[in-house]
Amino acid sequence: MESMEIAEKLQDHFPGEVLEICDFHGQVGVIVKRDRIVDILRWLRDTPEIKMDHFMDLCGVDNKKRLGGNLLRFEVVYNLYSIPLRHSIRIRAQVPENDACIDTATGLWCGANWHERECYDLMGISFNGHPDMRRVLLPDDWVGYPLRKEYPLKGREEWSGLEELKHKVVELQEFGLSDGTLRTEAEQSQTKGNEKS
Amino acid sequence: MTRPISKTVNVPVADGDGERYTLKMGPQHPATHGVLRVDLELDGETIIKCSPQVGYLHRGFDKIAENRTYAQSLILTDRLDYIAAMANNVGYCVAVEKLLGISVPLRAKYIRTIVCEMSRIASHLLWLATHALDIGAMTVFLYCFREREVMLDLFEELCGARLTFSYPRIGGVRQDVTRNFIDVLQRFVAEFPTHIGEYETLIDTNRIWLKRTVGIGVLSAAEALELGLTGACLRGSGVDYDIRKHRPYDAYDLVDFEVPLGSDGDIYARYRCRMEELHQSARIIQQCIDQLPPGPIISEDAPDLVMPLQGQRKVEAGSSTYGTGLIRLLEDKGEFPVGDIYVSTEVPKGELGFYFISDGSGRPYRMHVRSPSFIHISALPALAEGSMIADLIANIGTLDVVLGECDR
Amino acid sequence: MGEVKESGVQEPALIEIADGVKKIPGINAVLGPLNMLVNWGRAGSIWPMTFGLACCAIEMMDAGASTNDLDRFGIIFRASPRQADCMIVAGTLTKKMSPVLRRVYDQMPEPRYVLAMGSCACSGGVFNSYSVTQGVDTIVPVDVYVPGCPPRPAALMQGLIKLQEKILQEQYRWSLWR
Amino acid sequence: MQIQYKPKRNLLQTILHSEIMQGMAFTLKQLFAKPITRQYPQEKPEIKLGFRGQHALVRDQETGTSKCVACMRCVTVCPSRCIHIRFHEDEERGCRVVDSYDIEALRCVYCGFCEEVCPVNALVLTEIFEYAAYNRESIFFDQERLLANWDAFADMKGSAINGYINPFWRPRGIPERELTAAKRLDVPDEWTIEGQVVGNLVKRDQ
Repeated sequence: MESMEIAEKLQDHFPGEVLEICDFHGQVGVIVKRDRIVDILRWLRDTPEIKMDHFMDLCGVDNKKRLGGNLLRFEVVYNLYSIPLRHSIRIRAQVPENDACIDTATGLWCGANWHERECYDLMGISFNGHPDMRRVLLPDDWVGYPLRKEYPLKGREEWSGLEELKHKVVELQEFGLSDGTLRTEAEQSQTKGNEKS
Repeated sequence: MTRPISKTVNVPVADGDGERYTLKMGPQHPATHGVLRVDLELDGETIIKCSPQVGYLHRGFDKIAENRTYAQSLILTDRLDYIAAMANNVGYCVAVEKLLGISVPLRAKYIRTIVCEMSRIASHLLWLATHALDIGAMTVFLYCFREREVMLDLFEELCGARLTFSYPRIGGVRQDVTRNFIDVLQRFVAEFPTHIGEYETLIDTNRIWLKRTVGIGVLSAAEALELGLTGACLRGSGVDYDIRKHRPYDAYDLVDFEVPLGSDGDIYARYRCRMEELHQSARIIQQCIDQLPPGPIISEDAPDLVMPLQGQRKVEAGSSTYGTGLIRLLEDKGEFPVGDIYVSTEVPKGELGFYFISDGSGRPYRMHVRSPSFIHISALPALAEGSMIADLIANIGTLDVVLGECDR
Repeated sequence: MGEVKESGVQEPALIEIADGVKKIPGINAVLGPLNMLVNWGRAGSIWPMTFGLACCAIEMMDAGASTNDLDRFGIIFRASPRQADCMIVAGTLTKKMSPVLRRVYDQMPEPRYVLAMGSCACSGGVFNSYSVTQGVDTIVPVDVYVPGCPPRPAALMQGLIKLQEKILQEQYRWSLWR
Repeated sequence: MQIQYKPKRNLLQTILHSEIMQGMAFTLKQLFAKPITRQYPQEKPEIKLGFRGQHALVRDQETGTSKCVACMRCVTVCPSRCIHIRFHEDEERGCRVVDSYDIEALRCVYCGFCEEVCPVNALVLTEIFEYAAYNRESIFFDQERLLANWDAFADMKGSAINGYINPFWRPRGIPERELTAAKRLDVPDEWTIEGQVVGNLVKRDQ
């Protein structure tokens, strides 16, 4: 089935949920509200003539710099594919800034687990009902969500774990328990500043 | 179809107290293939709970790519899956070409297919070497690296680097193949099945190997699909999903090959799948060499490598302008499209997908990588829980994970 | 050159060769060959700790495999820090990994050497981002820098040969503390 | 395609350990094979043309200094942002003069983009790879170091340096009209569009 057809069926089935259908280079994205996202995904997975059984990808997007139209601050993008029927569709669920959360899809595909954790880790969108909502890539005590647009490339402040480590390293040097010399802060700052972004 | 994330394990309490303890394996551990940490809860030798901890190689890939042009981000993909960097490069280029609407010349498509399959051979050889080494067959390691070195030397001749190639370009490839390259590759492909036979002599029917792989780490087709596995891990369970067949890119629809499928879904089936893939790769390369057409290697409308600096769009020196074919200035290209696209390719590990959002500037607004290893590691609990701790190493090996790709 | 006292008799005395390190003149005749022996032993059996992190680890494996064979130099990879005396940091060191690196380094017995392999380990490389430590030398002292991204196995070997040269030139690094 | 398994071993094979014996026999055979180990410090590995190693600025035979015209392309394209150029405009001659040209080689990722975009073939990644050092400063290249690197490379190559063309200066298979004047060099026939290697089947059809 063509992706457009699926999108139209989806619109017929969930009339209040689908906000917009966009087509780009033959790939169809359906912008939906977040409230019934699990129902939508379940319908896509279980309807026999659609049968989206392969959960390809999930990622969070920060729409800060391209707001307007139907777009809210965040969006969660689901890419689904049907292995027996060979068609795909993209669902883009809109998530508002003041309440950045959405229902989890782990009940449908347990492979979505880490995708969602990554989205929480880097984008700060939490998933209701997720069994293990922790950071996955960054340390647990990291501050901030790096993939948000306001987060600078080099980070705002140093991670507390590294600060602690550097203190420890300096202490060890004072006791003479570590030979050789480390690069000092002044030398480090010399090589900084070549990143202009 | 839905199943809980962790299997329920009925562990007989062996010794009276049934005391459980936790073991944290890694991140600096030779058998975890990089910087993977696995927190294990054990009852004796049995794994009750296994939770992989990743992120020790998280380099901020997505964020860096947002600050670079499309052409510059190419070098980052080398460092995703560094064992098969060429396949990653090609995957990235295919995705950007789809986004920008660029068509690739036929010759470039064939060359890319050749290098993709070469990198599949290199990757599978490294996988076999380390997997066998982990399980205890040391000699296979030495023979695999012998053949892998031939591949790396060929890559060096082609593009001047052994591991991080940056060889494909958006809209083609960087440079043409040479006669010597084709000759050596032809010889290699001709004798490669013999070498595969040698590895099989060493381990295929070896009783230790069989004991440690047959019936270990079993996943049914439905389970593997629901966990989101791709590549040989999924095909070992019998699901016929190969992007080269489903959504052909480059020259894969012009060559003839078969997708090996297992049925048992255990480590041995995945091992056999990968070994068969080596045969198929050699076959694809042979066909590509035979069919290699003449013609240009980079598309006319390929984007520039350099974004023009403000106020110096054209620099004159003597009579020549510096607008060259490889380095077209952006003004010739016109606007970048606005939209989003998800393109995936079949890399040796599985499905590597790139999701781009373009907002019309020369840089990706958002780039997300769907890396197979990330998903495969998340499936480790399903494989390992309830099994013995010694099988954990085999289970990690069979997933063929690369942490650079997992953590990005 | 001992201190010349008023009586004019030159007495053997300790001379300072470095800050806080004194030695008896003439002892070189005994200690010199011993020093050379110790250095020779150390340089001939560098047992590196495999700290493979990313891409460079693959080239490091390649250096240890059949085509390049690091065993020829007496270099045998050890997986345990307690048995190693050189750490090859191969790959990108992230902030999450840094405490682990330091802990492993602290576990290694003296004398210990660090070889930073590749751009990422030397200075962070292209990954100038929020989560990457900009060079291992901010965490541990580095003896040899091997540039390249990743360096060829032969470049790593050259780095190790440089390290051997460095070890051979060391003076009296074999007291109780050193 | 379903994968094929080897037949299960029978009782005799189990008793005789035939599969292990086969493996042993193969390993024993390798004892008499030609060794493949490259004896590194004694024999240097064969470096292919165009290997991306140490950086150098090509020394111009006529002026004795670098060819760089400070077009800043390499600075712009460098993904790791490790090239730093300072220049000033020479009003009389109407061109740019390079004041300093620094490469922070420890940050470089050796992608070769800079060579490729250089319109005058001023910058090159040489085939030298052995330059490990004890400190960071010696792997920070300024203009003098870069020119000295070229001299070292020229010494290494001997007389071959005169006709030296790096494939990144003039990538194989790129039509000449797409290159700048300085990049239109004489190359072997198989590097040109006309001399391309084509497949056997295609050749037969022609």
